This record gives sequence, C-alpha cells and structure tokens, in this order.
Amino acid sequence: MELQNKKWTEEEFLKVREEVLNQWPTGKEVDLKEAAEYLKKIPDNKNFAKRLKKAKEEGVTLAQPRAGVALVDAHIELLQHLQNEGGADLLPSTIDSYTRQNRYEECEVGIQESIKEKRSMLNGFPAVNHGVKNCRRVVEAVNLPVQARHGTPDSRLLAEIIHAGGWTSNEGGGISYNIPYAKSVTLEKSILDWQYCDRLVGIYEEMGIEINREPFGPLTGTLVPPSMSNAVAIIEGLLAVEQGVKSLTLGYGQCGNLIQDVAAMKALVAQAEEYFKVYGYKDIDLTTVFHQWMGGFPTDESRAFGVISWGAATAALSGATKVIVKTPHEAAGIPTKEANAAGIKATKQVLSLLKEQKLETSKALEEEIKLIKAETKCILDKVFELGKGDLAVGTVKAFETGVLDIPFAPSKYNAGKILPARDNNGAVRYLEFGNIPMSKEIKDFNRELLEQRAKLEGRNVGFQMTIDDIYAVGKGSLVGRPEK
Amino acid sequence: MELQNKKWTEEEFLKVREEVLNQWPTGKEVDLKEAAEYLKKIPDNKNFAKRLKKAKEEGVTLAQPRAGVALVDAHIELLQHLQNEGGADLLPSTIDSYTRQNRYEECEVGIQESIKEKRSMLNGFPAVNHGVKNCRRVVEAVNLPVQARHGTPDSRLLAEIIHAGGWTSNEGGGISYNIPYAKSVTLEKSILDWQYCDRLVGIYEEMGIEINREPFGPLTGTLVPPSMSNAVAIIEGLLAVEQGVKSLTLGYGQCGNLIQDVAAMKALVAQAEEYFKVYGYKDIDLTTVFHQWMGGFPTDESRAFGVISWGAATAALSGATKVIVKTPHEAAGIPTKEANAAGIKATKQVLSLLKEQKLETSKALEEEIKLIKAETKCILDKVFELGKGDLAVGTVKAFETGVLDIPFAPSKYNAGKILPARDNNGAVRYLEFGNIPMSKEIKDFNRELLEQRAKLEGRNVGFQMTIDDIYAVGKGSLVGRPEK
Amino acid sequence: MKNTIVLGVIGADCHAVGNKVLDYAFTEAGFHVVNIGVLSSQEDFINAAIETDASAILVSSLYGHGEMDCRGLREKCEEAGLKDILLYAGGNLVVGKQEWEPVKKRFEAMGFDRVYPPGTPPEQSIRDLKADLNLE
Amino acid sequence: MKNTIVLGVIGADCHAVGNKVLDYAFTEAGFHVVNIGVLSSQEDFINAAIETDASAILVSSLYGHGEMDCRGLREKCEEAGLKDILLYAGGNLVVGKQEWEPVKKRFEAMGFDRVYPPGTPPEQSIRDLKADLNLE
Repeated sequence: MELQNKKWTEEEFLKVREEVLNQWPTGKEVDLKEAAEYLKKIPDNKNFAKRLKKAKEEGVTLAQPRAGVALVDAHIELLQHLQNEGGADLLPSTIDSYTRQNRYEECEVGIQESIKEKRSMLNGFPAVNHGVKNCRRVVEAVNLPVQARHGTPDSRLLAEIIHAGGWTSNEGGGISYNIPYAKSVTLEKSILDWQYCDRLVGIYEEMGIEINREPFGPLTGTLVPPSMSNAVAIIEGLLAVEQGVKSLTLGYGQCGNLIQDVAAMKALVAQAEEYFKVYGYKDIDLTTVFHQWMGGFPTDESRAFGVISWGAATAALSGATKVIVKTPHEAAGIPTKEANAAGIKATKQVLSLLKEQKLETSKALEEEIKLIKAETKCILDKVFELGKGDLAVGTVKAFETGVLDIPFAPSKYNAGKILPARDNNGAVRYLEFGNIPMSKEIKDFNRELLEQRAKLEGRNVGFQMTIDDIYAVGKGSLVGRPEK
Repeated sequence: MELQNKKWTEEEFLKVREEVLNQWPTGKEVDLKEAAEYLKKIPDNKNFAKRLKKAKEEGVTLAQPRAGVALVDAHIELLQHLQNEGGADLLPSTIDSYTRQNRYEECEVGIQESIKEKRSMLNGFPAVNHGVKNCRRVVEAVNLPVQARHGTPDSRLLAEIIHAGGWTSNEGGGISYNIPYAKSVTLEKSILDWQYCDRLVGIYEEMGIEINREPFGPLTGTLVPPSMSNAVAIIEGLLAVEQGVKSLTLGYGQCGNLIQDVAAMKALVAQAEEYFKVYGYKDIDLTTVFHQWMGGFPTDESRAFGVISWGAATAALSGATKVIVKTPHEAAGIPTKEANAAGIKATKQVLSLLKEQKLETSKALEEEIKLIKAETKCILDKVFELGKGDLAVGTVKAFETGVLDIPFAPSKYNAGKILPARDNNGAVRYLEFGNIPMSKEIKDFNRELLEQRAKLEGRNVGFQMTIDDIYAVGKGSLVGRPEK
Repeated sequence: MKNTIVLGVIGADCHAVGNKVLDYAFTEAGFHVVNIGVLSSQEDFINAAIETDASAILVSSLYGHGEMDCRGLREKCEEAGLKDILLYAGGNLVVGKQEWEPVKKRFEAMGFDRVYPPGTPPEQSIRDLKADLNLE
Repeated sequence: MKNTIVLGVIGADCHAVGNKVLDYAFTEAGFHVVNIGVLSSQEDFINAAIETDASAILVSSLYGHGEMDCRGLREKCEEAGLKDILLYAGGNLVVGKQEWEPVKKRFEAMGFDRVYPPGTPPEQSIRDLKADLNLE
C-alpha cells in the first residue's frame, strides 16, 4: 500500500485488518459490531473523549498517572489504588516493552515468570496476550476512563484489542511511537500502521462511539526544542483527523522554563487549530496534555516531589486539559503503587490550588509564542513542500533530509544532527540546527542566546553544555552550569 | 519611659538593661564587650546579615527551616541534620512557647520532663534557660548562621542572650510578636520592648558587628490581606532602623495567588525603600523573606509536598532573599527532623530549578502592585496622622481605633473588625474593612471582586466564605467554594 | 445552663484562628459559648465554668504542650465542685507526629470525655456534644 | 584491541539518551567505542565483540527487564569463545525500586564483573574499566 495522507477506504482497511487480527490468537476475539455494542454501553464517566471534553469546558486540568504490570488481577489492583488512594482523574494502562516490539512470545514468558516469581517481571500490561476479555475486566473494575500508553511502532493489533476491550483512548503516532522507540522501523511502515489505528478510531466515530487519540508529545523527552515537538504533534494530529479521528489530544513535554512551557502549549493549540482550518478539518475536539519533566530525576524522593509539583504548577498555569504525572520513584525505575499514588496526590494538590490561575500574558510570553510559531512554521512549510502537498510523504522525506530531526532518538531513520541546549533562562534552544530549515533571523537568535550563556559560564558553546543539561535536573538545577 | 519613635539614649538603654539582665540567672552571663569580641570572630559564612547580603547580590533564594527542641544536644543534632541532610542555607532556633511568655520556671519543668521522658516536651529551644554558653555551643556545632524565631512580646532578655550567644539574627517586632502572639500585652509595652531589642542590635552595629533583624511578616498567617501585613512590616522596619538596625529583612506570608503574592513582595520592597528615603534612613541593607503557606495544611504528606513546592516556586518567582520552609508533617504539628529535612529538600529542588526565572511583568501584576501600594498608603498615612508624625504613638492609636487591624489575632488590643475572603482568582481581599481608612474606590473594588465570587457560588458575601477559605487549602483548594 | 460551654486555648498557646471558628460554629449550632480565648490557664477555664454554670469545657491546644497543660484539670474541676462537667480536648495535643491511639488513651486517662485528633471538623464535636448532653 | 569496547542497550529497550552520552564520554576518555545502540540482543553484543576484538561489553538496561534480558549472556560469550571478556551492566536493571545489594548480587552471580545502580556517572565506570584493563 502506497503511503499518502488520505483516508483509507473500507476495502483497504478490511484487507489489512484480516492480517492484523491473525497476528496472535487473541485477535480472533475482536468483533467490530460486538465491540461497538459494548462501547456504546460504557458510561460517559468512563469515556475518555467525553471526560476530556468536559474538563476542557470546565477549564480544569486532569491528572493521569502511568502504570501497568504483567498480570490482570495485579493490574486491576494497581489501577484501583491509583483511582481510590491517588485520586487519579484518568487511568492508564502502560503496555510492556515486549508488546511494543510485537514480541508476544516473550510476553508469554514474562507472564509465566511473573506468576512464578509473584512479582511483575514485565514493565507493563501485555494487553495483546491478555486479550479483549481481560481488557474489559480491567475497565469494568474501575470508575474512570482507561487509555493504552506504550511506544509501539506497529500498534494495530493492540489498538483493535484495547478498543474492543473498552479502553477509549490510545496514545501514539507514526512518528512519535517510532523514532523515539525503534531502531530500524521505516517511517513509511509506522505511519501506515498508525493510519490504521487512526482509521479504526474513525470507524468507531462513524458508528457514534467517541474514542480519543493522543499523539505522544514529548518524543525522546530530552531537551526537545518546543518547535520540533510541536511540528511533530501537528503533523500527527493532521494525519489522525484525516482518518476520521475527532477527539484529539496534542501533547508537550515540560522543558522547565515557565514562559517557554506555557508559550509552547499556547502555540501548539493555536497553530494546530490554524492548520485544521486551512486543511478543512471541522468539528475536531482538540484538547491538550502536558507531561511533567520526562528527563532524569533526582533520586531523593523529597526532591522528586519538588520536580513533580513544579510540573503540576506549569500544567495548571498553561491551561492543559490533562497532565501526565511522574512519581517520587522516577529515578529508580518503575514505581510501587504507593509511590505512584503519592505523585498523583502531590500533583492534584497543586492543580487544585491553582485551578483559578493562569499565567498572565506578558511581553516575554508573547514573544516566545511568536518565536515557537515561527520556528514550527519553518519546519512545517518545508515538510509540505517536500511531500508536494502530501503530509505523509513529506514527513518521510523530511526525516530523510533532516528537516524533521529529534534529538537523542534511537531510530536510524532520524538524522540525529540537531543538538539542543538551554539558554541562561533555562529555555531549550537549538545549538546545532542540522538540516532544519530555519530563517537566518531565527538561527542567529538561538545562537545569540547560547553565546550569552557561554559567556556567563566562561566556556564555548558545545556538546558539553548539552550533556550538562541532560543531567542538571537530576542534580537539582535546570541549566547545567560547569562546576566551580 | 514614654513611647516615641526615637533612638534610645545610652542612659535609657543601660537603665532598662540592668533590670532585663536580672530577669533570670542566665542574664548574668551576658557581657556586652566580651560578646562583641566573640561575635567579631564569627566567620562570614555564619553571619546572618552577611549571608543574606550575599544572596541578594547573587539573586538567589535561600531556604530556612523552623526547628527547636528542649535539650541542647538534641537541638544540635536536629540543626546538624537540617544542615547536612536537608541542605538548609540558614538555620533557625525556634524558641518554645513558655519562653515566649517569659515563663522560665515552666521551661525548667519542660527541660526536666524532657530529660525524664527522653523526648522533647517543649515545642522549641528554651534559650534563656540554657543561657549564653549553650547558645554558643549550638552555633559552634554548625556551619551556617543561626537565628532565633519565636513569638515573644518581651524578647529583651532572649535577645541579649542569643546575640551574646553568637546568633546573628532575631525575628520579631513590637506589633508582629504581640498582636498575633499575646492576649493582654499592651502595644506600648511591646513596642518599647522591641525598641530595646532593635537598639541592642544597633549598638552591636555601632561596634562593627552586623546583626540581622526580621519583623515577622505573616502575622496570624491566616488570610491577612497583603496591604495590612505590608503596612505592619514597613512600620516595624521604620521602628527598627530608627534604633540603628542596618540589616533588615521584611517578610510576607504566601496567600496562594501567584500574581498577588509576587505583587505583595514587590510592593513591600519598593514602598519600604520609599519610606526609608522619605524619613532619611540611609545604608539600610533591605532583604526579603517569603513564608510558605502558613494556614491549614493537608494531612496527607504527598499533598503537603505539593503545598510546600508551590510556596517554593512562588518564593523563587518573587525574587525573595529567603524562604521559610514548611514540612510534610505540618498538619500533625511539630515535625521529625527527617520530615523537616524533606521539606527543605523539596523546597531547594524547586528553588534551584527556578533560579534563572522570575515572574515576568504583566498588566495584571502591575495593577495588583498598584492596588497593594495604594491600600498600604491609605493605612500608613492615617497611622502617621494619628501619631501626629510619631510612628510609634501612631501605631498604638491605630490599633485602638482599628486603623490597623489584623484578622484572627488573639490580642484584646486588636479591634478584630476586619474580615478577609478570597476573590474568584484566589487573591485575598477585604470583606469587612472595619475602621481601615481606605478610599471609596478601593472599598468598592474589593467589594465588587467578592460579589463576583458570591454570584459564581450562588450565595451571599459573608463570614461563611471566610471560614470556608480558612480550611480550603487543607482540603486541597485555594478558594473555599461551597460543596455541591 | 445545659447548652452553655466554656471554650478556650490552654497554656502558653496563642493559636486564635481555630478558636474563633469554633466559637462561630458552636454558636451557630445553638450553644451559648463562653469563649475565654487563647493563653488560658486551668483556673481560667474552671472559673468561667463556675460563673456561667457551664455543662462542658472545650480545651484546644495547638502548640504541642497540651499534655503538660491539661494534666490535673479533671482533679481541679472536682475540687472546685464541677463534678460531672464534660471535658473535651482537641488540636495538636502533643509535640510531633505520634500514633493517635496512645495519645487519645493518655488524655482519656487524664479524665477527658472526648479527645479529637488534628483536623477534626467542628461538626463532629458539635454532634458529640449534643449527644452527650441529650440535646435535640 | 585492548581499548575497544562494545556499548549497547539490551532487549526491547529503546532508551537512547544515556547510550549517546556514554558513547561520547568513553570516546572522550580514549576508548574505541563500538556502539550497537538500543534494542540490541545478546547475539548483537557478542557478534560485535568478536568482530572488533573487544575487551569489554557494556550493557545498559533502563526499562526494568534487564534481569531477563541479561540471563545467560556470560555462558553465550564463553560458547562463542569470548573467554575473558569483561561484562559490565548498569541502569535501572530491575522492575521497581528494590534494595540495591541483592540486585547487584544477582547480576554478579550471572557473571557480570561490575554492576552499577541508577544514576552512576560515566566517570566511575570509566575509572573502573581503566583499572580492570590496566590502562594508564
């Protein structure tokens, strides 16, 4: 099938579908009509799309953790704890890393070992192996909407199973779940596979069932300049709505500078809506997600609470529809359910303290929004140009030529030529532009800010700054200054 | 001695001093010349005034906990823990409540019971009973400056002992350590007694020894409108510098609305400097302290971390010289040393993440600064008028007539006629003005904001709003909305 | 008077906010509140109770010295002839975060009829007091 | 070559940031770094070590499956003729926050020469590797 940004026909979809549902025995459990009947009976408070729409209308920020373990009963216990003790507003089911690579046999080993060892040997919930019935057990055991969160380049079977299982949102996208999560999956394939996932949601929408889709905003979560992540988010948003997605949540990962973070969120919404309008997509229910700091965390739990709370404050001040919550165990890996609940509680306290407050417009904020929009437009213009108007084709070519380029991504289809670093205020700037086609003015401005930092620190602009910035938050500060 | 705002003569001071040093046997340990020699040898890094000046120059915010226990060794262990494990920048010695009421016999009982029970039966360090030598043991056992923090209307003997003991800062003031801390101490007496404390610091200054003084900004810590606490802070600042204080730290307790809190801090500094200039006080080294939320805390420790971190963020964004840190045990009373260290660590993480950031000027911020300044000026103008130009006399009369009036204060010399409540954005406004002489414009504006809230909540403006606001943060939100 | 109560903060404690809120809440609930305020001694409570013929003494302590301040109050009440007066205590009664049950037991052993942990809403003690006094 | 090392992230793990930083740090420290990147199997590590005659294999695992992914690596190295090759492991090696000592012991029992907890700076493993290889 040739890649283009065009809604799949029913014939195209059904042909691929037959193959998809045969990838693992549980695929046979999926029956679209039966699933639609099931989904129609899901009450509004457990429908992800409806819950987000309500939050947007009320102007509040919802809190959602990440969580998933190998076995169904333990996973239910975990989600119930996050709901009842943590007070989560939305529930996740984080999918394990073997499922993300479609290695279902290894999931089976992990499930068996988990039973034997009486602890989760997988870093998430292997939803494909557990199948539709068990996904439904999960959603029926809780009172909140459930979303799959993962990092799967080919999420087609997973999407079929979770949606039929009553999970009303799926995270990911053809770029954001490939470039940061895979080494050698081509973009042609991952974009096609995510068109399938989006089309599946579109088909449910056409049957009157609202299902939410959320491209993964933070990408590698490491010093990604806002214009690069916004460009990817807008592309994935456009690709999704073309396939019929209506409830769309675009995301952004906290960089740490308040002005830049709020500007990025505001630019993202405004620019996405402009593009939807220009390309004729109507009735898109656009919401936003803000990810608390995705980089290295301090090992000390009190310090981690500080990082979590500052993320929550920024989410609230930026007016995000929801915030993805970290935990005080972040530096140590996967948290206990108690630590996970603790992260939610700290977050909810801050969200609720700040629910009446937004960051006031200032000259600095307006200029930052303008800059991010201008940078994003430079990138997107070139992507459309490369694709001769076709966004999907343009995206593949843009990665080939380094027009789209995500720092620290493992994929060999990513140029890896750009480098980010923080300026003196902690905002993330471009240190190396690689082949990103920015105007000279923008390039000079980024460079000037970094030269100012270099001057203050008495060293040259270079990769050591980037490395210092990567570890800075874990050590306590935003900007990785050289040690005195 | 007649109260007036005028530097005490040596004769006046020495006459009172004789009596003060005879209040308790440890008073005899104080020898001003010997103390001056001792203080001169205190290294710069342990001098409170010098440490604050350095922080102000560097534009960083320092973290200081509250802490104090009955016995000297345990107190040293506690401070060392806060220094080494917590990473405190400045150390406190919180003084117990019996000492605050000059009930040294009861302190003695508390000390004996603490020895017997092997736990602190006092809520602070009884510095007068322990005397000069033990205060010196404390400061010699740590590497940071030490300050007395208490709530003592008559702190004269305490001030003599702690300064001779090498503690280079004293918190308090004739208003701020009387009205919120006593029931029936006259303002004439407490202002005179604090003039003594200030004069003592002035005398040390004249001997070339820098000692810091810090009026207690938050007062009752409960919904105090910023203009009222700023008016009191400026009065206490003026009274202190008249007695020769040079290193002055003015304080403010977090209300919770970012714009209002930053505006209050900015208005406080700007207006204090204006008054110093008008009244001819030069070379005043003015620094600021921001108190994390002083009202009711959530009992859940994760939620408490959220409150603490938001306080730290506001402190950083307001450019405070130091922040007074709460602990995750706040709701339960006096914290363990571990909980105290945890509060510092969360705070320091946020301070250090935000050290490159300040809240940008916005229209809302500028208007709030303007409002706070205008309200404060209405109050101060009347205070000077009542005193016929004498600020000390004016202050006494202002409390008599309710021109100065602190909400929820226990003192019978406080009119207790004003009532505060939050507006729809969570900023603290005047619900009842009592006898505070504000302009009609200001009164109408305050009222209008509260009427807007009343309308949103479908109830009348009234005391129930105030009560709901008192408990709101403990329950998770800033504004005490009626339950649905 | 059956619905007269003495309210105050004991010892060297000057926490006035909760005191003012309790005053308001108990008054709204129909009690005749004799509020002796902060910094009140055992004698202040007892004298006020005798003068107003109160049915209950509500002692608050927020600053951690409650244990020392409250010791002997029941005995002094009995000496003063307040034989059956109800004694309630609440607030942060001890220094530091401690297990609640032992604290409660210690105060009950001192002769308090009801003891409340930090953060108890006024509504609960109002309910309890109405029950204990057979009001309503 | 004595200073040649194979670097990679094992299993289904795609955490690339630390990998890129380690590559930079070891290269700066004078090592010849053969970086096989993320999502590498045991066979990928072994093949790279044979092809480049490496002295050490540095395995990273950040996603919690390290225990399963690393099991048997020492045995496979020996089967492939890599008799004395140094095996280092580091990162978030197991699911969840666990006591470090037992985790370290489990990995040492699997035949790893050095095992590093989360947050170890590259400088430490560089120092250790230079010592183990008698470099400098």
